[in-house]
Amino acid sequence: MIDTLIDITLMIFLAVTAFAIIRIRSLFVAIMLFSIFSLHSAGLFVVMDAADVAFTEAAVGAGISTVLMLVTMALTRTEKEKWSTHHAPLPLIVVLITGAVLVYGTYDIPAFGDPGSPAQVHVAPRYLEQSMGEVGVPNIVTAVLASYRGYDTFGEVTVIFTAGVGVLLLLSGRNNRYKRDRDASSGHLRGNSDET
Amino acid sequence: MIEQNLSLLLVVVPLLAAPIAAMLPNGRLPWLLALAVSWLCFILAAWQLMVVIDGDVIQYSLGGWAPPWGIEYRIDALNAIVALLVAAIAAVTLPYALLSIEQEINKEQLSLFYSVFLLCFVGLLGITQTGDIFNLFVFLEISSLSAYALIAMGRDRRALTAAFQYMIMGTIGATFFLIGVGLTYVETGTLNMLDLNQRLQPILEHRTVHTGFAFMVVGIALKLALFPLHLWLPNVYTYAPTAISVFLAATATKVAVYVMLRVVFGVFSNDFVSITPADDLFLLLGVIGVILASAAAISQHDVKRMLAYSSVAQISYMVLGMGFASVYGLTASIVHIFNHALMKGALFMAVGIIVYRIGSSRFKDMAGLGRQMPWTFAAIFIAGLSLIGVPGTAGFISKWYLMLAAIEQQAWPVALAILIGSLLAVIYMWKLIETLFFEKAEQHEIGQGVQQRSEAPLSLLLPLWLLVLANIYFGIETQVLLKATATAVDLLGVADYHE
Amino acid sequence: MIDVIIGHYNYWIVIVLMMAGFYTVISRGNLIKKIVGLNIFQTSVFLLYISIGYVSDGTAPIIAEGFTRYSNPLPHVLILTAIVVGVATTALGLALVIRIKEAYGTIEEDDIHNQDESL
Amino acid sequence: MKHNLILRLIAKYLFPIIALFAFYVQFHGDYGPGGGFQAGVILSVGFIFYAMVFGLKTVEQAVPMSLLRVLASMGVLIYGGTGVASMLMGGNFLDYDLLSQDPVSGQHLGILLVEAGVGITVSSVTLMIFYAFAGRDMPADGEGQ
Repeated sequence: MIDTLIDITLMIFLAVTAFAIIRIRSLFVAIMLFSIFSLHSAGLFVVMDAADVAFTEAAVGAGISTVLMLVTMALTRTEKEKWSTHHAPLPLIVVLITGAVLVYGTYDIPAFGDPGSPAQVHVAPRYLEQSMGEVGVPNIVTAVLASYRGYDTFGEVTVIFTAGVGVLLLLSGRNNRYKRDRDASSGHLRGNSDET
Repeated sequence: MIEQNLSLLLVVVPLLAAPIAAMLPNGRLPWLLALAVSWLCFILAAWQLMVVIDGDVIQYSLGGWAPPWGIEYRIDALNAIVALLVAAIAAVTLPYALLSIEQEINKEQLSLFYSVFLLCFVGLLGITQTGDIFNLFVFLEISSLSAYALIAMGRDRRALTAAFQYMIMGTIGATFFLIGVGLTYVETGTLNMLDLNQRLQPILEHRTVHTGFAFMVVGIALKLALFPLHLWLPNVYTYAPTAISVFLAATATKVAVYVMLRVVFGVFSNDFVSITPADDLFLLLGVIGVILASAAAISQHDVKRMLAYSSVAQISYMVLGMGFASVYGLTASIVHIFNHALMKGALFMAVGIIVYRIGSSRFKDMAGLGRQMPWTFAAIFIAGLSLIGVPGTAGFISKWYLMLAAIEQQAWPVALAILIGSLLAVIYMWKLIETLFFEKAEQHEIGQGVQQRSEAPLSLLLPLWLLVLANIYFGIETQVLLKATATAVDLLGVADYHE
Repeated sequence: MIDVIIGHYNYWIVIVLMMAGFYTVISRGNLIKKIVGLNIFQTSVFLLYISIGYVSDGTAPIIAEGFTRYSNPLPHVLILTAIVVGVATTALGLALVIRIKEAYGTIEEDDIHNQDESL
Repeated sequence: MKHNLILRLIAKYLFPIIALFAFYVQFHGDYGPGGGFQAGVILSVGFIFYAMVFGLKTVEQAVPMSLLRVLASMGVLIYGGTGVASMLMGGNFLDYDLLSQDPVSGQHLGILLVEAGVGITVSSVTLMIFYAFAGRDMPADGEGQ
């Protein structure tokens, strides 16, 4: 019962934060709210018995992502987002339809926390019952992550590596390579400022 | 040992080469490594296709864990065709890339660039090889992330906004796909595609399954630029570095079409398609896409952009084939995946050669250029014929099967749309031919920059002509491809069409 | 009725969160705000997965004496991977934002569009 | 922040503690929550914190970008190498059973190795990205004229 209460409270916090992010114009506040959102969802992961995920979400969402966003905000010297004057109805329609389809999709979904749902009785039981004998690691998440689905984790390391090399590729070029557009928007190109 | 691990080596060799490339000094060494790896992969992929062409299936359990507990690679003729295609295009793009990339990318970034290129290649191969739906997502993201970085390296600053737009739409697509995977997982408890297929059959009526299907399909549709979700594509193909345009145009969307085929017919099933409006929707969007995108291609002022819109139209043909959900239809889709890669690869390469020489891809800058660059011009002409679907070229084969599928189901509006699409293709290709050959060069238009109106170096022409000749070869010698396709369609479990 | 609500409220709120993030991505013109929205969207999808793996009266899937019922470890593993993919995308996206600012002097979609139109 | 004595003092003594915690998370991942990824993030956060207080240059001298590039690559290669090793021993890719006489100790060894690969790549890439972002000084609007 107490779990359910914490669960609902956190969920409501999350919803409030998410809507505040839509409304708020200050980028700094939006980023900090995202950090809070991430931390709250980490709390929710703990309530739902996903300790590893909570740990990671707190470190990544509330940590690394937030820092990167703040650095970018500082570098781009943008504090407020421009409020566009026209409010196109299309995004709202798309979102409402998508949401409606999702709600429709929950009709046949097994109840929250049901131990007899297909996800709980197929594939997963083997990890819970046999991994101690087969892998010998008490933290089953580690066993699945590094062994049963070790190849996914190899892909994950590759994703991180891709991001690192990609960011380096994007941000290591110091030369101004936009020669042809220079006249169109002089002053904003770093090549110009390098010369002065 | 190589044969036993064949399908895996195809992915792991370039994957291990990517970090090595990042550590190499700048210069031609990273390129040489990428080239060697791509040719090795080409050989491995060809070998793989030989093994499965008669209907055998290669099964490989990663980590030694039996599926569905572990991840498996499951290669049948369909995977093998697409993997061979990706490897082949990489193998011809890389020789071409040497000069064009040296012109477009800073010298001190070359080793990073080829490392990211290899990662993109790995991602695409990983998608085609895997038999696990979540593993597919992981490799999809490897290919996407590396593609965003590569596209942003274009010389025009609009390459940055194109990459950003693609990143937003691509990530939304991937997230939708993830939602779809989650919803099917909650109903089945498994992530293995074959296992999913079996466990989904009794619950095809479930609304959660329908929603999961919808989300997966929309997610993939964003990746394959299905009309009207194609908005990112024209900018990406126009502003990316030439070699990247060639590579992505010929592989990325084709791999996405493969994923669509695999998910719709391999994970769900033909039975599922027939009880949902999915097939009709594919036909509808395909017809609209063919006509509108072809029409849009005609009105472009930039050749790369025109080819990009043409790609949207050609992808719509593949979607049409899926919409028929028949043996002919799927044959057309798969054959067109292959053929379109050949023709679009050739066309983007040819335009890239022109850009290499005159530094622009706008129509007005290349007037009369065909006379000074006869080999490039001839290549555009032949690849253009293939794009239109003239008999004797590869493009004809896929159009032929698509027509057969339409006639078989007496879908006359679709047949008409295919004809109109070809007609529009004649118009926009003629526009290019006319500019290149019949218009006079306006001397005053030619300003500064790399102005050498003469034939390009051999290292650019050779890969181009390799693809052009492939267009002719696969237009005449159709046996191998059609045999592989027949096996693939058979394994997808689509029966002959019955009224 | 009450059973349906207790069995589904979690999913419904998660759907609301997802759509809030999705809306931020597609309706906002500021590029950093778009990335914030993308992160909200993805984090909510992670919540969906973890909800799927939750077993009532269970405990975290770390084998210990005295526990017999554990939550499903598989969604946890998938989401660990997805979180990493998410932060990788964010880093790359933000790097693009910095480059766009350098090239255009703005990170508002409308202004960028206007500048390219005037070329 | 460079002149704030308290911050400097805290940063100086906090760094080894953060590093120690990172190694704990790295190697205790078999028994409790954690593993290579979390450990890598924590370790890099230690460096980032240090860089924020003492300046990017100080950290860059100790851990230069070129070293990070090699480390990031090595992490992937360690992971892949573990897979290739099991392949050379006649098993499938990443089949740790064959890495040792006894399957379970083989699994332990394999997990240790791949988690080390993950940790190395994650910490170096995170730091690499931070360098790339923080080292990018941007001209103010209109400054270029």
